[in-house]
Amino acid sequence: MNTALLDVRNVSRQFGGLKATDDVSFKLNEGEIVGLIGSNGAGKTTLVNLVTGHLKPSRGEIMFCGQDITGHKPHVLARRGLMRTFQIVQPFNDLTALDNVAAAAMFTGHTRSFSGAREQADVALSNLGIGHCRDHLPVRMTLAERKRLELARAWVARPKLLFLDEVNAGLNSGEIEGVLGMIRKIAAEGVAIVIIEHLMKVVKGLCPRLIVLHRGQLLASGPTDEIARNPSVIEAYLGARGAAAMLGEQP
Amino acid sequence: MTVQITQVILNGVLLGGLYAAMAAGFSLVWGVLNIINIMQGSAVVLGSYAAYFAWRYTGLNPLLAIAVAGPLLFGVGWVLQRFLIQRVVAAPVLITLVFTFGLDLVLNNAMISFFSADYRKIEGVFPTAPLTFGALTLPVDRLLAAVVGIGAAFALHLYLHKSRLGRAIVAVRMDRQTAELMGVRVELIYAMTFGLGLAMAGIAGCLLAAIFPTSPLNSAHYLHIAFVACVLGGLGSVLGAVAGGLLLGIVESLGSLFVGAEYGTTVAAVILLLMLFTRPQGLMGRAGYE
Amino acid sequence: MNSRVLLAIAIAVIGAAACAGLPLILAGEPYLMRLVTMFSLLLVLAASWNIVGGFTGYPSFATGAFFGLGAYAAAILQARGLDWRLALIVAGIAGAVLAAPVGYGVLRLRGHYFAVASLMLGAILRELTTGWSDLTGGGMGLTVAGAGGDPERLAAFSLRISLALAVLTVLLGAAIKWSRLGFGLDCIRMNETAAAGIGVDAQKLKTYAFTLSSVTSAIAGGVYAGWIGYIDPTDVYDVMWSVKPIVAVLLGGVGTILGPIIGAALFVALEEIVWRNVLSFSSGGLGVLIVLLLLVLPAGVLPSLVSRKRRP
Amino acid sequence: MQRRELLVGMAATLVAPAIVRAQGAEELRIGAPLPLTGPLAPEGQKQKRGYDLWVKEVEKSGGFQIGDRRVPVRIIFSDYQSATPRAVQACDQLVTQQRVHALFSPFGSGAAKASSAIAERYRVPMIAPTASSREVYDQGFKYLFGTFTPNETLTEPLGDMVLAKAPTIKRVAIFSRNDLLPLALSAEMKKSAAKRNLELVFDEKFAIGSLDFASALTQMRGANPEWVFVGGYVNDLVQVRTQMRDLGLKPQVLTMIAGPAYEEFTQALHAAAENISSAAWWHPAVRYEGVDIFGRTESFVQKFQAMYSAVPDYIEASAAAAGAILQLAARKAGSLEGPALRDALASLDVMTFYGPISFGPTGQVERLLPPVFQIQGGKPVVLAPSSIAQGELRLGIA
Repeated sequence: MNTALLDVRNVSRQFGGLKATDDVSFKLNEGEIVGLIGSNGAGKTTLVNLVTGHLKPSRGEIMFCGQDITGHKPHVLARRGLMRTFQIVQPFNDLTALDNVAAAAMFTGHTRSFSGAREQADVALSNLGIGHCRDHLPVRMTLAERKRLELARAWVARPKLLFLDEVNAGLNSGEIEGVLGMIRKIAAEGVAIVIIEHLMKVVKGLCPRLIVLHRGQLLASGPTDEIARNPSVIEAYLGARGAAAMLGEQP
Repeated sequence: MTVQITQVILNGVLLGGLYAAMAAGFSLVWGVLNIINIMQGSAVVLGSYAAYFAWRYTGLNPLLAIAVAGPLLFGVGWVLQRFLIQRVVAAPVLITLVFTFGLDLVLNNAMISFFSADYRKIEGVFPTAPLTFGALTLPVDRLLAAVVGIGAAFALHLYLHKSRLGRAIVAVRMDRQTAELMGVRVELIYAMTFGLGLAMAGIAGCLLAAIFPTSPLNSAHYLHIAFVACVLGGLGSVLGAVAGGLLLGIVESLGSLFVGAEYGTTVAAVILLLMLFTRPQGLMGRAGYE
Repeated sequence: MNSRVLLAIAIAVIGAAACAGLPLILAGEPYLMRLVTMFSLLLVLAASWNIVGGFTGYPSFATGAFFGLGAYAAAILQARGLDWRLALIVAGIAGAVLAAPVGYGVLRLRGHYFAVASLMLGAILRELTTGWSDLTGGGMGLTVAGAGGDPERLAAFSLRISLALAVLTVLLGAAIKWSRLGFGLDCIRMNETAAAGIGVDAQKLKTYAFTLSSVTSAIAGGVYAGWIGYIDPTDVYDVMWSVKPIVAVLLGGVGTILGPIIGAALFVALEEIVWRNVLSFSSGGLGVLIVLLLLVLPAGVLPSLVSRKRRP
Repeated sequence: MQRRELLVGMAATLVAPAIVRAQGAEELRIGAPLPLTGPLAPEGQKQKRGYDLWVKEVEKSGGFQIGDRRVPVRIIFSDYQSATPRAVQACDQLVTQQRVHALFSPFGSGAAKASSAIAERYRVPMIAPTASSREVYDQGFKYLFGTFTPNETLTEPLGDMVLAKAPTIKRVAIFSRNDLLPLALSAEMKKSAAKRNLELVFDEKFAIGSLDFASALTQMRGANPEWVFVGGYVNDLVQVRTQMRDLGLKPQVLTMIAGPAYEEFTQALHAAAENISSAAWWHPAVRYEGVDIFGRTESFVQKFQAMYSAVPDYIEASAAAAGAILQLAARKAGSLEGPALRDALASLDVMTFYGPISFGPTGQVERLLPPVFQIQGGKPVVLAPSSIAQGELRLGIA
């Protein structure tokens, strides 16, 4: 009896007449790193919102650690170890970096005291390489630092499953390398991670498995190499011209 | 009983026509500038005074006084927006609300100082005998005012969708940043919009002056009506405001028949709250405006 | 942490001293006594509003609704022979009983929609109070026996109790701001989506804040009813009871502990000046004051002074 | 920089208007808190017109006669913004800081009642020109005097008159604004109707600020009343009357209080105002020979018209009467001291342009008979009391 960490079953979500997510099913195991890819508007962020409770599915169900969490509120899921970062960073602007992270430690239920929360936050900041920003307000930090701040906020909550929504968007290649290093470090602690990206290049080295969305539907799911060679994926995902470029890029 | 209910619904429709005119400008300003204009009620009263004095000194029919009150209020709105409101337009809701509340205090008390709070009534303009259809009666003045009110709201709607400037206003409402990138001068659009909003208030004021006694003390009630009609109909949509106004008129009339005359407005307010809970985008609005 | 404890102790000590001393010092100055009572009640409302409007960032215009509710609850109970202390407590409970469910519903709305809904609450309560005339006296108003007996004792008593309530409300604000609840409200104010993402139960915390703020507002209404001795719906549900506390907090500094104190004092003083010097335009004068305040000092006096000091 | 200047400026203004204390030459100071802004502003302005006219007359006559001296009079106004607590605060401020010798109470029964405690505490006589409810005067206060008789004195004579003229009338409808005075009058009307075995077929209230009465009136029409009583203010009553006409609602008797007392009412309604009956505490058509500064009622009306180009109504007259009465009491007392003035007021028994004035044990005026009148030929005609009656009640409305 092997229950998956996350089991998404036939989930759909409509906005008016538009099906943003259409009958999507997939499973995740503990400690797995998976890439969730698809072009803009493929429904990646909607799917994340559905799983993390920011949106309610119109149909279908979602199981987490063997329990039905369909329609549960985001704060409940966060406390149960289902965390996410946002595509556009969402720091608390009037709190220092330390308190940004301390809030996560406190409200995900790992401590009730301020001093305890700040201690944990301190460790998290150092761990993610932004200990020097401890007393800075988010506005004084670079985008890369703020991305790491979001990671720290997620990490301090000791999640079982972490969704990273376009965590590399807007960063240069050096910064991306740094963040990817952090992600590996977090994954090494046994946290299952879903990386949402539209650049397949970024996730290829990191994720053994990919899930591809196209127009709200699950197009393919499987080992990265296989997916990368799947012509329908390449065509749907990159268009005919991109497909050629992609295939040409193969080593 | 059916005759009575039909009569009551008719009354509601006539009242609703006036409400529609009051709410249309309010809704436009809310939608485009993202400002709740607490001053709207007083602006309506200012329009009523324009109509009253025009009638008093030149005998002008209050329905024609629209030609005076509309431009006058447009000017007032344009200047207010350009020189005062523009400075807080990007501030949080709380600030803009309290700000227009302060402006309302000034305008309302200025009117009390200049015109006194006594009720003034235009009379002798419309025939007093109502139109009758069997057992149903339609007062001529209310009928005309309601028709002109809804007509003015439709004219505003057409202006917004057919004219260049109107379309620029709609563009700013939809997406300010993009409109800015496309070369729309947002500050000017704001001033235009606020001017149009107050002009609609002025027109509504003329219609009200044709029927009701005018006094600055009415302003709070007018504002309340604009609120409810606007939220019922959906924010930022002129046609929504018309629908909301008509609905509010009918609800108030039926409410005072079935629940009691003193609860007519309470029924409307409760419906508003329920509406906010269940469908905050209103009857005709789209989700996402906030 | 230490400076916070010191500040709280200072507020409590100064407040207690004022409660004990002011009624004696001002015994020969009934007018000043009245002004200080007015200031205290405004401070209660301002500090209460600050919990929702300042800490949580929800632009509530419902202060007047709960003020009126408390005034009527206390007045009706006192007229039925209940002791004034019990009447005030029940007024507070009435505030909570209404605020909790209403808050739970209304606080799902944001921005303008929340503001409008909270504004409507007062209008609805006013109409219901007016309509339910068997209980409330309707438009005829209600006379309140009050607690103090003769006017002088009533004045001293009202001053003492409103001051005490003000001190308690300010301390309540401080306690919330420096607690887990306040930390959560901070997160909600800055970014509600992100707050939910890190486990903050926004709906619950907001409802707590709204309810606590309504309890103190309602008790203030009860104190007011006993002090003035006569209430009617247009008077106690006046939208001014919602707006004045907001202006006071804006004047002093939104979301701060001392802001409501400074703001309420300045507001009462400014209002008094306008009222004395401008006869028939005094409400308009208040409007001018509001407009100027928002144009010149949008952040409030306290933050403006602090930021001045910080700058080189 | 700008900010600092503003702050300094604010601080300076705070200190500047130091408390004004009594000083210098002797004068009679009267405190008059008025609702000059806010919902009661129209009434506040009316009260002020009455006071201003009186002060002007006193100034013309060279001041107050106190014993063998002539003393100038000054009214200190204060706007209480239609808010009762402000009214109380204003009274307190006027007494303790402006050291007024007497107070004219704020508008209406509620505010008068709340502020009368101030007068009582400081032993400053207070004359209430616009408070009629008995509860205002039942507090056992010694320093409060009122120029309005209790509310039932308006409805009782109406009841007598209507039944004398039309004994067949049985069905009564009452429609009232949900507001202090209209409600109180409706309550009295209900009692007067019950006393005469009339059937109450419709009894509704309308919300303050209502713009449309058609629904309620449609219902009223269904109840087929013979006598309709409407309580409200001018703006409500004009609207109710217009919509009654639109809906073809034609009772034999239509009574409206307190609108027809105002000129605006007949101006706004023209023919539709015809035969509407009403009652008020005073009316310009009454005729009294007063010993006060205004003398005859006609002379008061003339002076008022000369100053304001308008006919005075009962609020304006009552406000002016409050001044005239205070003046008579001061002459009698020969002093400006509160207790002396109070005793003189309590024992006053004189005729004024406003009517006979003597205050009962509670301080409310006695013996004044409020006139009943009806709009006939576009003008109000007094029907009662019989001593000053100018015509008879007519039935039916247009």
